Amino acid sequence: MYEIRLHSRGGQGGVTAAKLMALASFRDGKFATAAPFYGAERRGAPIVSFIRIDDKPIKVYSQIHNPDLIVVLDPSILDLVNVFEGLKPDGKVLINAPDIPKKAEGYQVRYVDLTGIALKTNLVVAGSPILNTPVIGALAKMGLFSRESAAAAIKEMFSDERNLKAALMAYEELV
Amino acid sequence: MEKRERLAISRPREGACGNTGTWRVFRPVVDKERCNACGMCAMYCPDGVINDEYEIDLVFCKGCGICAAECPKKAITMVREGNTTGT
Amino acid sequence: MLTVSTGNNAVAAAVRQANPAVVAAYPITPQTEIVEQIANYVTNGSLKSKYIPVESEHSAMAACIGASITGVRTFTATSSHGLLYMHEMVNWAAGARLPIVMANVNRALGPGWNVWAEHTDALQTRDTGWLQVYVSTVQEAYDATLMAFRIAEDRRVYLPVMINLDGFALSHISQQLEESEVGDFIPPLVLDHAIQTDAPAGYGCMTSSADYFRIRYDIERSMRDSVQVIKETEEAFAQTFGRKYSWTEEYRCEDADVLILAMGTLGKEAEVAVDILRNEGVKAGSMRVRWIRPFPELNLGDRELVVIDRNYSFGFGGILATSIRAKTGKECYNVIAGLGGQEVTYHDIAGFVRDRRIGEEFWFGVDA
Amino acid sequence: MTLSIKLSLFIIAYKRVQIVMSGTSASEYIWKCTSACAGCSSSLILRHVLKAAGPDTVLVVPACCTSVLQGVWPNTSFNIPVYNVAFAAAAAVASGMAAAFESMGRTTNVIAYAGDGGTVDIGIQALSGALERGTNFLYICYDNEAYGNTGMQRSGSTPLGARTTTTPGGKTHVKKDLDRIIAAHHLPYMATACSAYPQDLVKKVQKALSIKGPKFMHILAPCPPGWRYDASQTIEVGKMAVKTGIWAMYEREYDSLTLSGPTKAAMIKPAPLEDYLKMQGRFSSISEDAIRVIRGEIERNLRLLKAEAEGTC
Repeated sequence: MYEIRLHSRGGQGGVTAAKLMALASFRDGKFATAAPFYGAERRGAPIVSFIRIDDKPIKVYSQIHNPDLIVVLDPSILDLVNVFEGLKPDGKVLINAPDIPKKAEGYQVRYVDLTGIALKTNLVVAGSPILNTPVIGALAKMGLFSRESAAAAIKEMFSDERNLKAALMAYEELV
Repeated sequence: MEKRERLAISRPREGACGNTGTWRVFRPVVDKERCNACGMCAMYCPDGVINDEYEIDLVFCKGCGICAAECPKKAITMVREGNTTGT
Repeated sequence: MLTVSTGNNAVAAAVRQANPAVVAAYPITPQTEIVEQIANYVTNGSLKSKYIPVESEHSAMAACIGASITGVRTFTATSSHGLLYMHEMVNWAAGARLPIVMANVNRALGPGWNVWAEHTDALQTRDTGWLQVYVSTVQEAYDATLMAFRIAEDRRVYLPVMINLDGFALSHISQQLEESEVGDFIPPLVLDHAIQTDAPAGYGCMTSSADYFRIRYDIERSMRDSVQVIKETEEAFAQTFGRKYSWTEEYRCEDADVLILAMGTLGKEAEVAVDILRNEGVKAGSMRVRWIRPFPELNLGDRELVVIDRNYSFGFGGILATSIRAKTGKECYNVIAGLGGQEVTYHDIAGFVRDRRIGEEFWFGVDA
Repeated sequence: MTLSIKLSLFIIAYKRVQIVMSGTSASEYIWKCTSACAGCSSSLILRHVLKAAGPDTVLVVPACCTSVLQGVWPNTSFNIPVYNVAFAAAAAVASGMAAAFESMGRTTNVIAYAGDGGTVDIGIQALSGALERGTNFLYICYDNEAYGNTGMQRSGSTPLGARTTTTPGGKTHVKKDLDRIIAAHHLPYMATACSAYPQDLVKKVQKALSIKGPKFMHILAPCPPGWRYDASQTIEVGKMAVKTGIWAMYEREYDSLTLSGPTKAAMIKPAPLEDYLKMQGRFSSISEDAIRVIRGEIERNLRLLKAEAEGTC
């Protein structure tokens, strides 16, 4: 079982990103569970979601304490929360950032400027850049699921073509 | 499947609440001579015990006396039950 | 159709298949997604129900009662305080023998405010004459909702059915879902005692003590008859859709020395604990209790029992443990865990089994 | 006035009765007899409501006198489908029924028939919701100004100064202005009526049922044991309530108000309030201050209604 913890702020699309990850994994023929952790948080507050991917049905509903992968949709959260807590020794990190943030040094970090991609592709809703579809592209590049399944998941959930375009850009630009 | 008493469904029946005429202390007595068939008594009877011929069904009449009070001709008088003289 | 869905949306999708004539519901966290999704279906025309956006849960159940007695299919959904606010009408629905189907997203009760999973809300209505099933996956939420209509509307039952899913832990997570064309799996509703203007009758008039007693007894007879109906329905469901369900979901129970009994998602997570324990040489098994009303015949043998209750009856004990004790005469180790969404992992559950003290009660995270 | 003129007036009145009733079935939907108290005005009201509504009607009755006076299972004196429900639930149950009938394409009348306790107190939330949602039903509140079924406890509808078992010294608060609360929902139709004027009542029920959407009627229902007067005076007490203006009768179609004849007359020459209060034992210990307040309430209410009727407010 592969376990992912996703950090974002309320309103950034973290919950949808988690659902897209589950859907893309499912399109790969795997089993997946995406479980947003709902607190009393409102828009802007740091939130986490848990995603589990496995070859057999998933029976676990509790939170993920020792993730294989940590996804950070908003680099400013690094200053608020120890996002690396419990990360497995060989665990990986994906951060939405134009460069490796200082706090992430020493980990196996991949990064891509998802915010910049969202702005470039005009993927902005109500003033907020949308990160949930671009991040799927980056995760596909990391091999979490196939590129085709990622595209299929995005198409199933969104009709606006900018989403797929942004995801492809993230796929290409992942460092 | 056998018939079961699933829930309390009541069917309409005259006298469902018993012969409420037994509640009466005073009985309405109609003076046919005075009655001009205006229909007020039947209209005002809460229990609908006065028919189109302005006959009062004493099996059910509770003896409230509304008919006597509302009769414009004063054709109905309330008489103590047990008093058979009608006066 | 294979897709990914939340628990809430799976319930709504099943309701769309069942196509009730009337849905009356009031939003409450964490159930809200169900009524939102149904409202969407009605607005986009994919569900032909009359959707009544009532002003309270009491009215939600009352409106379902008013609709149901005319002989049409009805559905509502609620949670926690909403369920307790409608408690009076919950009783009424069963007493009136109406096959209303309701999803309850299990949630804790205030104070303090807590929106996370706990079973005490639904278990407080366990004596009302409703059938109650507790599910543990998104697929099961969907399947149980479909089956609920067929079971409730069966002439041998004519009692309402409540599907319970854990708040957030199941209601808001996304898992794969196979949506099925329901076809004739749910036959058209024929309610023998539907109200008719050409055959006037008074429903629920004053009833003498002796008559009332007989009529109440019929609820119990139907509850007992529902055992067979549930069995038949689950068998028919397996034949039609290929997915099997029964009273309990048993995992590695055959040769087990110790059984974990739990409901909802904790009951599923217990299976992972069983694997861990088995690796340690402990012959553990998991028996997830699905139906709590009617209460199942449990095949417990002489095995030790660890009963996890995500609920509590103050002054007495965990409700599942209490029920098992009363039903089987067997003692157990009663763990109270997960109230108000308390985090309980499969490691914790394995720990409960390792540290079991049969005959005792243990409050996880509170007791030493 | 000579006797012959009087007679001809009565004949006109009689003919009017016949004309009104000819529009309805002559059938009685309440069979002899209910177990209502002798002289019960609620029974009288319901008798005429059902005659006006006809057989394709379902009655929804919450806990109130009407839920117990139908009879004991397996018999009922009501020859119309009646769904008895819990106290707070009438309007919501009616909502569900109306939706179900609509889904079946049926035009069956759904009438909720509830007392004042079930309307102005415990049932007002469900009622407000049902009205706001545009439910196609008629809600009738028969108002005997207390919880009559359980032995006369105060309700929000009990008038100031009236003795009940829970206001043994007389009620210290004025009657809740239910009708203006209802009016704030801007219904297609609402009306007030009184059991002492059955023809007026029947016309209003018929009109209400001819309109689609939420309709409301508030009907004053004098109660002999509760109000403490002789059962034979039920009609006279009701008439006096209207004549003094303490009970005003009108219809409001959307926001257009029409005063009913007897209330128009009361506005011109009201009967003394004391004449109404003196008829009833429940007011036997009412204070002069309370009477002054009630008089003020009546004047205010009639002034507002008059202005509304004349379109000057």
